[in-house]
Amino acid sequence: MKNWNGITLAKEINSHLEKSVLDSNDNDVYVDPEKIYQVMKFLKETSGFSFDLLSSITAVDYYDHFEVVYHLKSLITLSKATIKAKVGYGRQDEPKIQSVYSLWKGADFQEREIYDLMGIKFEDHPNMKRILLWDGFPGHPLRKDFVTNDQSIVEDSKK
Amino acid sequence: MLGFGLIKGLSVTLKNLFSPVFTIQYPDRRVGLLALSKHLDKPISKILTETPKIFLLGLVRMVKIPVKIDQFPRFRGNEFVWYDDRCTACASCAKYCPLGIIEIVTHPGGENMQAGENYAIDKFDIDTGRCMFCGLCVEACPYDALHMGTDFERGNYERVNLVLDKETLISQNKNPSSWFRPQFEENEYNPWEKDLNNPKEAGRHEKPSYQNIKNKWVSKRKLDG
Amino acid sequence: MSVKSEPITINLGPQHPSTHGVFRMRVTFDGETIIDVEPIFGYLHRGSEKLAEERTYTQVVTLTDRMDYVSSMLNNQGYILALEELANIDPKPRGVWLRMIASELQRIASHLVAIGFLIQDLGAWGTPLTYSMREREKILQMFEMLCGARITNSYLRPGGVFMDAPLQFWESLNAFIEDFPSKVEELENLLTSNEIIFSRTKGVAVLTAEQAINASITGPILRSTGVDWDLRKTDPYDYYDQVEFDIPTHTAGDNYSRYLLRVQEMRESLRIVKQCVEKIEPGPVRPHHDEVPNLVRPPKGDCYTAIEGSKGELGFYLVSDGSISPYRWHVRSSSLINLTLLKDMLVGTLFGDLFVTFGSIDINMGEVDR
Amino acid sequence: MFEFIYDILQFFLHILITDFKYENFLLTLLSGIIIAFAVINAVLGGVLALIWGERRLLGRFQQRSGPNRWGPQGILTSTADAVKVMFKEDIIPEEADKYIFNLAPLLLVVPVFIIFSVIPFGIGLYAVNINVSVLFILAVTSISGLSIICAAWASANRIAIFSALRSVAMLISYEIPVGLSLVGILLITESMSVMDIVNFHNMPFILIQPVAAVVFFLGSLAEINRTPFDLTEAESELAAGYQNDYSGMKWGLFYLGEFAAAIAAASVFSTLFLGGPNGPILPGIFWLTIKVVAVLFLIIWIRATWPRFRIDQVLNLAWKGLFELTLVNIVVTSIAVIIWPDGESNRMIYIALANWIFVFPFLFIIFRLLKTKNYDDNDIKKVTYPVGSDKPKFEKAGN
Repeated sequence: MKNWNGITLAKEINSHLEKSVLDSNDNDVYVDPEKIYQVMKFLKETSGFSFDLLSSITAVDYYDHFEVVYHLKSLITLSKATIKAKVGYGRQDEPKIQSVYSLWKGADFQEREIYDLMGIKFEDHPNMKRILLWDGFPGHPLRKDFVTNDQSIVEDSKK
Repeated sequence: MLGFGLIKGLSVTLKNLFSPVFTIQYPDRRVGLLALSKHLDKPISKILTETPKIFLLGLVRMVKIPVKIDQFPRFRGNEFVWYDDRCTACASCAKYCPLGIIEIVTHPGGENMQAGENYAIDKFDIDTGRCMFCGLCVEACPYDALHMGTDFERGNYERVNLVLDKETLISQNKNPSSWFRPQFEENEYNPWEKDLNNPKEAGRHEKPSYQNIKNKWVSKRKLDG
Repeated sequence: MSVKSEPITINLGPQHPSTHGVFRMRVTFDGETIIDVEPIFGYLHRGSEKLAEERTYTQVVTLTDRMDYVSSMLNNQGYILALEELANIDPKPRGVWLRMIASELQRIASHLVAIGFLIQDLGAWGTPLTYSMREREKILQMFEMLCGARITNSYLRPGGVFMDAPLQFWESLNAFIEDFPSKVEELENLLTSNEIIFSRTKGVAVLTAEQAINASITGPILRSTGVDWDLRKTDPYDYYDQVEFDIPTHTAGDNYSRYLLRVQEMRESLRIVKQCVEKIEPGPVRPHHDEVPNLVRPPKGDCYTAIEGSKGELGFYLVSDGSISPYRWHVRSSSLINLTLLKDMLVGTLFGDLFVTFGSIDINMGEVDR
Repeated sequence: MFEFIYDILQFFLHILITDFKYENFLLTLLSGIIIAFAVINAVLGGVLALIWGERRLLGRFQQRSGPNRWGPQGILTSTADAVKVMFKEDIIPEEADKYIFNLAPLLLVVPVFIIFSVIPFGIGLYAVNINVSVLFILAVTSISGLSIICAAWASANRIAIFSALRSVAMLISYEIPVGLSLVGILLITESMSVMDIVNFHNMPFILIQPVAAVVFFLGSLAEINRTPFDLTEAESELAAGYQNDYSGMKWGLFYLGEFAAAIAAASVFSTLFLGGPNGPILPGIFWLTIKVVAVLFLIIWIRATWPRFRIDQVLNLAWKGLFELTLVNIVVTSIAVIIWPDGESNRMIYIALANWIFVFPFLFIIFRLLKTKNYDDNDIKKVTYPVGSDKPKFEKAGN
């Protein structure tokens, strides 16, 4: 199972979709969040990449910005790659990114879980609501600034 | 063909009908007279003469005999075995416990000097009510003072009694399990059969010399990164 | 004239005899046929990913074996591989062989649970379930010899296993290797050619390969649709490239092939255990404290490793900022993602097939909700 | 049996007063009560023994020992269950329709006990002798479907309604094959009374009418909701179906009714097909118990091994499978009866041979049609998805 070198992959993507790759190092590629859908569509459909298995989507909270990480696997070319997108700078606006549900149905539950725990909204996802916690849960627990003291959760959810 | 698969299934269950019972009766087993006489190693006639009531019960296979299940030396039981003379109250077990349920209160006093610093322990509580018995505290103890226990019948009615304080830890009978103590297993120590030949030296690692402690914990730790 | 029938919505709630844990389905029926299924879960969410951020790397091992409590050794192995790659620790050979024996035994135990409860949902009054539990009991006793606990066995440490196997373990392992094939044979006689199981599970809830891959379903379900994809073969970790075994695949993609596939996988796992026992040689089981201290400090960076869990691809994404506890720890739970196609599989089938299909997907609520 | 008790009572009455206007009425009433009391207690004893026997036998099938705590070898388990159930709280759901809710358990238990009034326990040891007792048995067994509907509808619980609709569909569709399978026997014995069927011939009817026995056995399994037809309280889906909202002694009655129905079905099968109480040495009552226990062992054995059918397969089997088998059986038996009328010497053997030759193969032909395509092994290894067929771009372009 060969691992795509981030830089070569970035060059390939850039040659097809200009200015979609912001930065890349040797094992992952940072993609511009607005163009995430086109990049993923390109990676899934073209013959040399054909990443047909979306292994996992995760999100990491780096205080000043969030990072959505896509791990892709290709059964046909036996190769894997990691694509990252930086979202929600400065924490004022609600972090938003395009959903890849229409490309891979497997993204459905994982994107809902990221929205539930991390608070990143995925646009035009069929039912974008919480998956693990109950609907009245205040805030998103996996964020670094989420303070957990049991009483506050109970009272807030009663409000 | 319909029917033959089903009949083959029936034959499997029939074969299992006549094979011995796999389950173990716990806490006690009901036996007839033969097993009873083997258990009490008295001939049946003596049982009849001495205790006719048990003899009658034995006829109807209603006599109860306690059952001992073969446990394994590394079994992590629901209690802890603590050698207070070896404990230097360095609290690395309290720090290393994922749930933080070991509470240690000490004051610097010279009474029981041990290898290493001389803290006197006022309070050493392990709240086994909330403990998940993962054994990381036993792994972190540098002086082999804390061991996992092997007892598991420890139910009781209040949560408070589940907290093992210092006195109970010292007074309870100690048969430590050989979890993370390879030196126990070298001399085939089994907590249920052989009791500790020399409780003082039970599970004693090679004695850490002062120099050994100094360069192990102070100088060699990579403080970078 | 068509009889006007009103759909019924039934709440097959978190407390139900055959939802293998706290899983809830709001199902609407039209008579006996299912129109719509809405899975609801989160009842067992313990927030282990948030907990991991305040624990050291070795303490997270105790978190992993409470995630998929039916195959905890495989979780440990997945996490420890991710940690070793992140902190570039090279494990000791004997530790790796022991780790492989333990995880293959755990795969057999997990498949036994899956098959036992699948047939229990078909209604054979627990006899096949008791036979498979009887076999699983022997494996759990071997784990108790190894690491003192039957299910929550945090047996692995970065660099190998925490303690060598006692002599007693090797005797019972050899006894298990001898008599397990005959027990699988007995289970197959009871179930595989059973006509009622044929008629109940064949051709029910069929999945095609494209559908499964698009929904990133992995594990026995993917292999039952004809895709020859097993991470132990395509992306070998540990010493899986030094043992030879083959991957059973079917093409029917229905409940029956998923069941049959798990039975054949048990035999393959036993083959692997046999080869591991031959290839293991004495040696240290774990790097010394000085090379790999209890408080591992991996360098800054992130890594994602995925192993072939008993239910599918079990991935661990570890981000470290150089401190002693992980900055972010995400688990790619194979059970959660295998549920994406539950609705497409079930719509159109009858009430009787609901729990059979659910059982054949074989999910574990601890891993779904984390 | 009835006259015997009637004379004893008359003897005792005459000691007190010689003539008494309502003597005949009083004596019939008293002896009827005594016989009914005896039969019901025999059946209840049988039910308790069956509950204990089934749980231990199921345990032994699964290599575990089954209940053994109360009394030696757990004999008092079922009595302990009965006492516990009597003192359990009796909950009636809020929107339940109270009267039908209370009526339902009785509706299930009473018909089962009525069946035993017709079954001969020995030569001349029977409660009642009706000349149309076979018809009587068929009529009584059909009431249990009504009770399941009442229970489910009264307890206003959706899952119970599911199980009730399933059970009605199954019971109705299985009454016809069960009824028709007995036509073969009636053709041979030309009488509907169980007494004549039992002492008609020393060869048991299972040898003469093999297919009718199989159809009757499967049908009665469906009537008493036993595996492989236990769809009403399918634990995995409906979790005790119509009994969900019953607790305390009402549930106890359902539980008792279910096991009593098993004994009833086993005893009807053994009287009709296994020749009931007649056997070489032992008295009649022993032979009947041995046969009933054998049939019960077979029922429990099946319960421990076979999974359950789905509702559409159950109805398929009834209408497309068993129904045709009974028709074929009737045609063959009627022809055989005409060819060898009453006077023949070994008439039964000829009829038996005719049945074995013509009807038995139909059993496999029709069941073969029902079965789905067999699992052909050749498509196991066919791999449909081209894994690893292509090379990633960076290797292909050679850079």
